[in-house]
Amino acid sequence: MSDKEINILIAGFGGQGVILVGNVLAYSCIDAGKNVCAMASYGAEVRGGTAKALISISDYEIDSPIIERPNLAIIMNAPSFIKYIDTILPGSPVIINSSMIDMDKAPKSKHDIVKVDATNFAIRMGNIKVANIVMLGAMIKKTGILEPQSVTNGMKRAFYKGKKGLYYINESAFKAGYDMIA
Amino acid sequence: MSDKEINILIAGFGGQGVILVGNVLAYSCIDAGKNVCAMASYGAEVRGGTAKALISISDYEIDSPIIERPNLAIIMNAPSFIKYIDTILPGSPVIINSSMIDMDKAPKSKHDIVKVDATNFAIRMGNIKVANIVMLGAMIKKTGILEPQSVTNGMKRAFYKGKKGLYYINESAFKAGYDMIA
Amino acid sequence: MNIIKTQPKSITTDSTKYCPGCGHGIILRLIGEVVDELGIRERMILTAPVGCAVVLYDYIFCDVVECAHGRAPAVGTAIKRVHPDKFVLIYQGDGDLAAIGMAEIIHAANRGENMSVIFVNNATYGMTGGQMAPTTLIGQKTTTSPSGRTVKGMGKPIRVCELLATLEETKYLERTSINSVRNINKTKAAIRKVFQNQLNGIGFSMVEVLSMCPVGWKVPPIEAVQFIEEQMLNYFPLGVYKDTE
Amino acid sequence: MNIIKTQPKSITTDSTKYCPGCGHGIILRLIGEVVDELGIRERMILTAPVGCAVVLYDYIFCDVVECAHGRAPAVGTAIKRVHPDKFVLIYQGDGDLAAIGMAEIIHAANRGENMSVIFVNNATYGMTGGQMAPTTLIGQKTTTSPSGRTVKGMGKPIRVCELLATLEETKYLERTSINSVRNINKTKAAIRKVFQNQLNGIGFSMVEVLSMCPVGWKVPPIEAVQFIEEQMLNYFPLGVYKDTE
Amino acid sequence: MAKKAQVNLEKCKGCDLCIGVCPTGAIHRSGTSNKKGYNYIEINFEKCNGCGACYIICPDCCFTLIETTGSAR
Amino acid sequence: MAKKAQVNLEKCKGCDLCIGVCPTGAIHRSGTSNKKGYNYIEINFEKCNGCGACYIICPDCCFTLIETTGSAR
Amino acid sequence: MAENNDTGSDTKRVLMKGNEAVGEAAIKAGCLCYFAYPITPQTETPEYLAKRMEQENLIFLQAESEVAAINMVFGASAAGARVMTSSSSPGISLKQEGISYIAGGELPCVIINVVRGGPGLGNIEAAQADYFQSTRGGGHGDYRCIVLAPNSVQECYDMVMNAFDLADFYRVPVIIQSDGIIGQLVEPFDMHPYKPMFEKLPPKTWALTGCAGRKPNVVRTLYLNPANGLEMHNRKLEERYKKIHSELRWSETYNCDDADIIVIAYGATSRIAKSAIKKHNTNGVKVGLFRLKTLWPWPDVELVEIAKKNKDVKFLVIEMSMGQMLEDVQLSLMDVVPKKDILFYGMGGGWNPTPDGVYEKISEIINK
Amino acid sequence: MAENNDTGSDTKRVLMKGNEAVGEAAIKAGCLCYFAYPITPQTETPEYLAKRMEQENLIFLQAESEVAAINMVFGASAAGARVMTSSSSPGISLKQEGISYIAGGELPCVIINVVRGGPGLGNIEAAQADYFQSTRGGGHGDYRCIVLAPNSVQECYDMVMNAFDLADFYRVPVIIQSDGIIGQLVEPFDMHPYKPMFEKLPPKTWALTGCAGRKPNVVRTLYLNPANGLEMHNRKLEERYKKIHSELRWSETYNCDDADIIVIAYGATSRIAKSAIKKHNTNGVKVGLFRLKTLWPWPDVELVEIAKKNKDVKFLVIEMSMGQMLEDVQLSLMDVVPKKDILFYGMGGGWNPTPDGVYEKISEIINK
Ligand SMILES: Cc1ncc(C[n+]2csc(CCOP(=O)(O)OP(=O)(O)O)c2C)c(N)n1
Ligand SMILES: Cc1ncc(C[n+]2csc(CCOP(=O)(O)OP(=O)(O)O)c2C)c(N)n1
Ligand code: SF4
Ligand code: SF4
Ligand code: SF4
Ligand code: SF4
Repeated sequence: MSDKEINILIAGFGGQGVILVGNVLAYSCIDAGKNVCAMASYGAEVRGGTAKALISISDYEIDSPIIERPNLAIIMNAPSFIKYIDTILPGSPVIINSSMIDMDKAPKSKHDIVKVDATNFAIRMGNIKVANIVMLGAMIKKTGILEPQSVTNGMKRAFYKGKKGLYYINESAFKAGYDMIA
Repeated sequence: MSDKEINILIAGFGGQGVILVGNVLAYSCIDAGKNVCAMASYGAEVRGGTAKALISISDYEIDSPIIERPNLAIIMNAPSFIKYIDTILPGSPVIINSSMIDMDKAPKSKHDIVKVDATNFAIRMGNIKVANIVMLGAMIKKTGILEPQSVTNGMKRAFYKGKKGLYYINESAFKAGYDMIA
Repeated sequence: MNIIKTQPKSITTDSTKYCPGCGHGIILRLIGEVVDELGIRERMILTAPVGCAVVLYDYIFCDVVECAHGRAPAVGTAIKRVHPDKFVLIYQGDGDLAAIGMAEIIHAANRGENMSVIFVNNATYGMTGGQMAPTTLIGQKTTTSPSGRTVKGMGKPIRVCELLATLEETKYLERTSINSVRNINKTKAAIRKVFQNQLNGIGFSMVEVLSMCPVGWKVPPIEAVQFIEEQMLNYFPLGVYKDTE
Repeated sequence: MNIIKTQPKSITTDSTKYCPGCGHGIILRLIGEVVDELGIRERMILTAPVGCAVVLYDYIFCDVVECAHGRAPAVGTAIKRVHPDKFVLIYQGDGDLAAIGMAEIIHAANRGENMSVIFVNNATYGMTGGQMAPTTLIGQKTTTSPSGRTVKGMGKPIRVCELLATLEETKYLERTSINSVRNINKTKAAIRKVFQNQLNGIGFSMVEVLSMCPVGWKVPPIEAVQFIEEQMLNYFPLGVYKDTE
Repeated sequence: MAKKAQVNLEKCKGCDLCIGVCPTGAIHRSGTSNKKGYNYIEINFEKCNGCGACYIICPDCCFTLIETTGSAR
Repeated sequence: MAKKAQVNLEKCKGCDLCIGVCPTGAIHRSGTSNKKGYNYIEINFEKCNGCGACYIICPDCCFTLIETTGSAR
Repeated sequence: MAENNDTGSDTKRVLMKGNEAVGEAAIKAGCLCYFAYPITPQTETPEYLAKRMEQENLIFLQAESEVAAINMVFGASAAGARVMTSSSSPGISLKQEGISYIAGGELPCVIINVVRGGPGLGNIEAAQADYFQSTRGGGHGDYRCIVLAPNSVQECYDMVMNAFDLADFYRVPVIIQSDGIIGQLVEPFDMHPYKPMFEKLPPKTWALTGCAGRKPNVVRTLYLNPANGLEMHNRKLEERYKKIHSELRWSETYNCDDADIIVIAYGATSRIAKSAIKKHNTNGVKVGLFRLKTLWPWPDVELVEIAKKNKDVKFLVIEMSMGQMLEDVQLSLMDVVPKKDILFYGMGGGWNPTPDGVYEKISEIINK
Repeated sequence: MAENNDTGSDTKRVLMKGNEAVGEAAIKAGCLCYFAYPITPQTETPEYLAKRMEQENLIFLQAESEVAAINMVFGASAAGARVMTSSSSPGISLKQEGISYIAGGELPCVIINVVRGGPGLGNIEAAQADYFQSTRGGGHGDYRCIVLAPNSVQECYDMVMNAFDLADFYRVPVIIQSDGIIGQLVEPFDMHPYKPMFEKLPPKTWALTGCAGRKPNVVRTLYLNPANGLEMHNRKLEERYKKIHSELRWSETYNCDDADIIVIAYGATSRIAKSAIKKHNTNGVKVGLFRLKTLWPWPDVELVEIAKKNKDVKFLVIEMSMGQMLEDVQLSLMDVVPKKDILFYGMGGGWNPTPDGVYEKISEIINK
């Protein structure tokens, strides 16, 4: 998938770290020397609803920051799945958090669905908040859009901004997610 | 002077009733069926300086409310004389309040100067404030631009707005001014 | 099975867009209860502020006008003068009332407009994501006072009841809180009083409610309740600041 | 022949544009005297308000900025922060400070900006020709309260010292008058105090001066002085409202 | 006739304020999330004494207080 | 050496405030107007005791207080 | 649609300032509330209304600021009342947020701007430099106000009445763009009773009156869902503006037939120009006047018609500004008249052209 | 004059939101004071600066309102400091009086408008409907602000630096017209040290610093004498605006040579358009892009040049508004391109065109 523009949707509810994943990806792209451009659905002036981030990655100049049809997605909860699945290009890989999305009940779709039991795994890791990075690990392995090393480098920069200590548990989460995919 | 537009300047310092004379003239024109348009230099947002009113009277439609060169004037005090005399068309009648303007000291001019000892006369009448109407009386007699009856009718309407009782002393002042001119 | 207490009729049964644990939700229910009890829903005109309560029209079934930020007291003044027989409720947050809208609330209060004001003091700007409000406590960290509010440069939190109490035409001013069941009950009584005053033609009446904004404060709801108890109540004493009846 | 007392050096010897008997002229001289005595003319930055004092730069020989109506406290705040070592004087009328500029003065006061404020309360809008001000007395006739101000609908006159006194960061607040020689002398002392406070880094200090506007009030100057004595002093008691030193 | 509280679990946003005020400890987290993704609460019907504290504090009006004869929920 | 007040009659706007405060009645209207058209005041030099009240109240800073030996104005 | 300035039977010929006539017209037109803050040169309007509204038991309130005043207008209009405010340039700038809200909320109201010199405090003389602000929306977002420009005391009176009707009919704010000359002018005029422009105005079913017997009404400007919310709302407004443009363009011509030069002006300058034009006409020079009565919508169709009729005509735009309406003239005449034939004569900042100045300018053009 | 976006040696490639880059650029450019009031979608700027200015010991103050904020800007600028404020549409409307004062007082400052949907509260999505307000003066009087329109995080950073220089050089307010997309965009960019645009800026001899050793300075906007006061002042400003127009017009072209259709856009829409254009180019269709970097002064000369080169070219103006910049395009192309060849594709109120939408629109034009 790496010769054309990769347009990634990341969605979940507020608190699931959707925007953080976007930032990690963006930093990873800097590390990898790729162009990147990210847009979060920003702090609505009225609360509630789902959170989403859109990231474009390319070897070429990125023009439109507006992504109409993502060709890759990470989806963290059921409402987001219902809301966004139809916007994703058919056939694209969609990594879903199977801890919170019951695919039996979910609407049928023509995508390459990859289930990751991320939230449950994160709870077992001792921090429910790293579910997002578990998902990220799985996505990277599945698609190979970036070298894992670039992503861990990106994570270092992303967590440097906040609390540095958080890096380690997230690194483990990333590896775990990465290893979940065959 | 009655076939073309008459453009009258009335000037003095605040409190000398300059604007009132303008209003009386305007009401008189309604009575006389003439067109009229008056502009006062309005309550400056900063105090001080001279007050002035400009009145156009015509049998035809009055277009520009801006009068560049008055062809008739009533001037109530010395600073106004100095300030405005050069704006008045040469040869025009200029009625001056000789109680407050010493023509010996005043700049020479090419106008038809008519001296009226208005303020002193008004003081003698018991109300310094009617000096303006004394001047008006003199101006009407001098120029004949309006019938005296129209002016007294105009005064009735002008004073009706404020205190009605004031009409009588002003009527006397008007007549006195009228009679001062041969 | 009898229902003893449930959602007041005047308010929506749908979910609000308020965050989990937000005080606006509690106040909304209290308004609903009082409106039901007084039977004024159909006479009521509500001014919604700019702030998290902006979409109050989705939550309360009455005529609502959404006002520019801080201007609800001016908007309400006009509405009340056009319809003196109607019940006008002014609802404002602390950014709305005490920052940008300071002149409007003071002048509406000073004119003694016969209106009821509910002033929700949550010590922050909730809707825009937790910036410093005029009522933010000293030391309180917000996104625009990242090291905590300091007296120097930012001043002390403004005590609105105390400020308005100096104006003679304010008729009833009370500060309450919703950090406990007992305080919520008192808040309801204050809201009732403030509504009743308008109905009785008493004049300008306001209740200031200390309220939780867990998301703006960046703490879990339970800690938000504790923050009111442990921090806010010291600086913002509860009680009736004015009652001229 | 020795000159004992004459025009202060810091102010113009030309005529001002103030009307005959206007209080602004007296206050101008007092400022000039205090500025001369403290020797601060060259350190001083003055904010001129929109109002009759708008052209203060023609009267006082110091750096002056002419501010939008009501915003002098915001303008002054910025100037003082840029130049904390300079002396910043805020000069405002009652329309300027207590109507349109209410939010700005309250917030500057609440932040405790280290500035000196001279608030000229002449109970009317002088410059625009005598409309009702927030400080217009009950019963006082103005061009926009032609039958006299009424409590109902227009509210009571706002007492600014009392209002600002509730804010903790105000350090000195005094109300004086210039209706008599004695009161003028007290006003001068208050101005001095308010200036000195800034120089000492004490913080926000204000003197409210009850002042004549004979033209706005439509009375001769002598009656204007009596109006202060007989009407204004009752409602606006003179004295120090706050002194935290 | 006993007073009891019922909760609308779909409205619950999992803020836990009710847990904090319940005098009998009748409220606890369900451990699962509702459609909106919130970790909603559950009431232990037996423990509930119908005091109404939860109703009063709930910001989302999730509770209904009922009078009941049986023990049916 | 006596203290006396002098007035700048061209600056005087004739507001009469000084007349009101002069303890010795030394000030009166001149009855004529200055260049600006104001009815300015005059001081009776003999009556003046130099107290300075006029200086203090004058809104237009028309007064100068002097110390003089002679009676010259 | 023609403005209604019929002279009825209960008509009196009276003398008033433009600013006062504005006040009287509002009362006659059923204006229930007036909210404003003093500012020269418009203060005669609040002063006049303070007296008259007390007599008539109407709602007069001097607001604490222009910001409060415009938000009171917002409130009163939302409550279903006819409401007016007035101010002058700096005060109108302060009202921009409020005007944007009123336009967004589809609320009718009348706003008077007695324009003075700017920028900043400027001065208090007449100016026309708020043209862009009034016609392009000085506030944020895509919205328009109807802008009427009287040039006499009579029109101050008539147009205010029309303004209330137009506001209610189209549910838009209507601005009366007056200026320091027109507002201060004292002229006799026919004070006739209120004559509505429309047989029937749409009932204000949206007004806030308490929801007894009906569903709650909501007055709002927030449309959270961008695509089918605000976008739709803006398209609806756009449709309305197009409708207004097609129905309401007021202008007046004087001696335009055969004219070699046509002066384009509005308000005070249109009268100053007319004096100069008449003088030229006396000398046999063919000069005409195209006078705008609506500044928005702009009478482009009318102007184009004239431009097409008069071959090789030159246009002279006169403004008390450095050239703002000029752009509307150019936009209107695009493809019809070359840019070089559209000339400009303007004065910046509270100073007015004189009849002689305009006369000279016209002579210059002729002699070139 | 070319904008300075040189990449120096102390340059780091960093990731930031547009709104944050604005803040960092201000600090690098020597901005001493920042005054603002929170509003979405610009709040990241005050939040970023609250932290950074504390670190750098600079002056950060959250004002009580937008009105206070702009008047603080006025004060700080009068005191000689580099100063900035930021807001979004409704807040910018509230600042209009203040902006008019700043322009009238000839004070330099930088104003950021992260435009959102309007009118009224509208919504918080990106929009471009404040174009008229920024370019025509939403405040009263004849004045102009320089308006720069970044379309990337890099440009947010570069243009803010340029803005401070331009403001000081010309003594005018400079507006950065951003929008909800550009402000919220996260992109890597080169964070280079401040590189001044001018070798030397005029010293601020007019600033208020206390008059020790010199005559008092006065910062004012009131000019009472209309004729030789305000009129002269306005003529002086007009001269300056002409000078700016002649020296500063920034634009950029993409594939305009030979193009049959040229899209005209700025900010976020210019990037959206570029995506669509590239797709058309791939299919061999000759479409180009004319991208504005300054909205005022408008690069009319540049556009006319292109229009003259490309025979029979059609122009397509794309805006997140119902058509505001469209007027500047028409004004620029008057006498050069017929009106019918200037087409428009716009979205009102906080909603953006998509690359596919633009692509379609272009196809439509081709197929007609
Ligand atoms: C003129 C204007 N300025 C700023 C904003 C942005 N804004 C929206 S809500 C808000 C403050 C909300 O705080 P508060 O009033 O305390 O209410 P809360 O959200 O905390 O309930 C602000 C500044 C706006 N919409 N309009
Ligand atoms: C925004 C704005 N609104 C209104 C005005 C008009 N105006 C000028 S001075 C003034 C009030 C003056 O009253 P005050 O502040 O009491 O000062 P005074 O003239 O009495 O000394 C007003 C309303 C203005 N210039 N700007
Ligand atoms: S941000 Fe704060 S005030 Fe707003 S809904 Fe959330 S908790 Fe409530
Ligand atoms: S109007 Fe009043 S305040 Fe203004 S100068 Fe005259 S007397 Fe003084
Ligand atoms: S208080 Fe309400 S919303 Fe919060 S956890 Fe309990 S039931 Fe749920
Ligand atoms: S100094 Fe005293 S005594 Fe002399 S004139 Fe003045 S007030 Fe009168």
